[in-house]
Amino acid sequence: MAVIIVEDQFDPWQALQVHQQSHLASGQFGATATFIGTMRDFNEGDEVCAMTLEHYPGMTESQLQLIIDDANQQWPLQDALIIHRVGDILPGQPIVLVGCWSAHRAAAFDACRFLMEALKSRAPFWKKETLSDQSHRWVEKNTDGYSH
Amino acid sequence: MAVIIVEDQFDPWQALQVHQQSHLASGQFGATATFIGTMRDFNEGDEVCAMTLEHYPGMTESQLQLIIDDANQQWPLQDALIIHRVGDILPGQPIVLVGCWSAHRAAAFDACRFLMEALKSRAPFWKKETLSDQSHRWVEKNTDGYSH
Amino acid sequence: MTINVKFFASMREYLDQSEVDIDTDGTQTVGDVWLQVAGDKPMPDNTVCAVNHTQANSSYPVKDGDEIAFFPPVTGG
Amino acid sequence: MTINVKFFASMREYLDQSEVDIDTDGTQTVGDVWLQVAGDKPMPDNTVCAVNHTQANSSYPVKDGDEIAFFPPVTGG
Repeated sequence: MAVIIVEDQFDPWQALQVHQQSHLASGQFGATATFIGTMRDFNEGDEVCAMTLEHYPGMTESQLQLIIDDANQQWPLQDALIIHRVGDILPGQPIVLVGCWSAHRAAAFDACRFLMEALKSRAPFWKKETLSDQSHRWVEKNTDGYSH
Repeated sequence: MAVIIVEDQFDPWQALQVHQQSHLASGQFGATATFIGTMRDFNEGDEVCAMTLEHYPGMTESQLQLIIDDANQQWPLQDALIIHRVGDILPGQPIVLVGCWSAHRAAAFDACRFLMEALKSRAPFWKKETLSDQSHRWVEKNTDGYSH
Repeated sequence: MTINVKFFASMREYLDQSEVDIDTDGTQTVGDVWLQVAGDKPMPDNTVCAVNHTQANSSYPVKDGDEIAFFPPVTGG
Repeated sequence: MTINVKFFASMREYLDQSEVDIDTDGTQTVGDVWLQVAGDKPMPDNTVCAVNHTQANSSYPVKDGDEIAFFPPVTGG
């Protein structure tokens, strides 16, 4: 189980490949569910040029670890990986990655979604957007990802 | 939207990276949900050494396309990718990959899971396992991935 | 009329054939096709039938040039 | 006693400071800490408070050496 906060751009597919190769035993896991959140160039009807992601060093890591512990109590996971970007970020760049490995798909799917929703409601990260007129605004709240 | 049946081993992370780079416009998608099914070396309490995956050329592709059409009617997807292996396969090798790209995470998560469950109930693929004593057995049915 | 009939997975082994073209002037439904190709071997309970790549039940009518398939429940993914 | 107080995101801009150590012999709760650092600026409705990296409400007691944080609702992911 790993929690990684990164300041530089990361390649989510490469990170998954490397993590799986170094942490998972071949033949043991049958199901891998992943989610990747990527910065869009539009939000709330406005063009967004850039974003700054702030976090609370120390608390962010411990909250993410607690979230993984919660998932482990609910599902039989073989591994979980959370990577979250901080600092200045541009449209098209990945913000967050969640990956879950399990023997069966229901656990992998459910745990991946749980981790993502828990992260968005409990982990201290904040987004500040730069709009096309160079004005800034804080994103005020996250939506509930289970509703439609 | 792409449906690919492959006879040779594939790297799911590289396939996702290549597909995303060639099919998705940077900054347009915010959410990517993926599922990868990998062959385990155990099933139903027995050690499994190898597997042969059979399909119905023609019908398999058209069923997978119909499943993607169904998902498109239910969720605003920007893209979807299904890759499924056929032929002889060994433990640790990927069997199936489903990827969904959308603006928001609820659609990506829900569509990815729908595609996977629909594939497992509607797409004509069959698995024959080789056990450690070199005997063979057909897998008789898939479980429901929404139940726990 | 001529109909192409295919068998997959355990069904292919059960009938010991993978594909056959049958001439079926008296054949009207998918169930009739089964009787003609399987003889006295009963159709297993959970057999899936497909007509031209679309799932169909035993009473589905067949016509010249159709591709009929019989196979067990799917187990991919 | 000494308490370390941190402010994040829009809260940092609202109070125009990111971190302060306060000497707080009469301070008993998280709410008291706010009054001491924010003066007459009211605490915004949806402010989140944390004591030593764990979320806590305004009536939570504080002690020497605690790290108290105030921030808006989280928006990561």
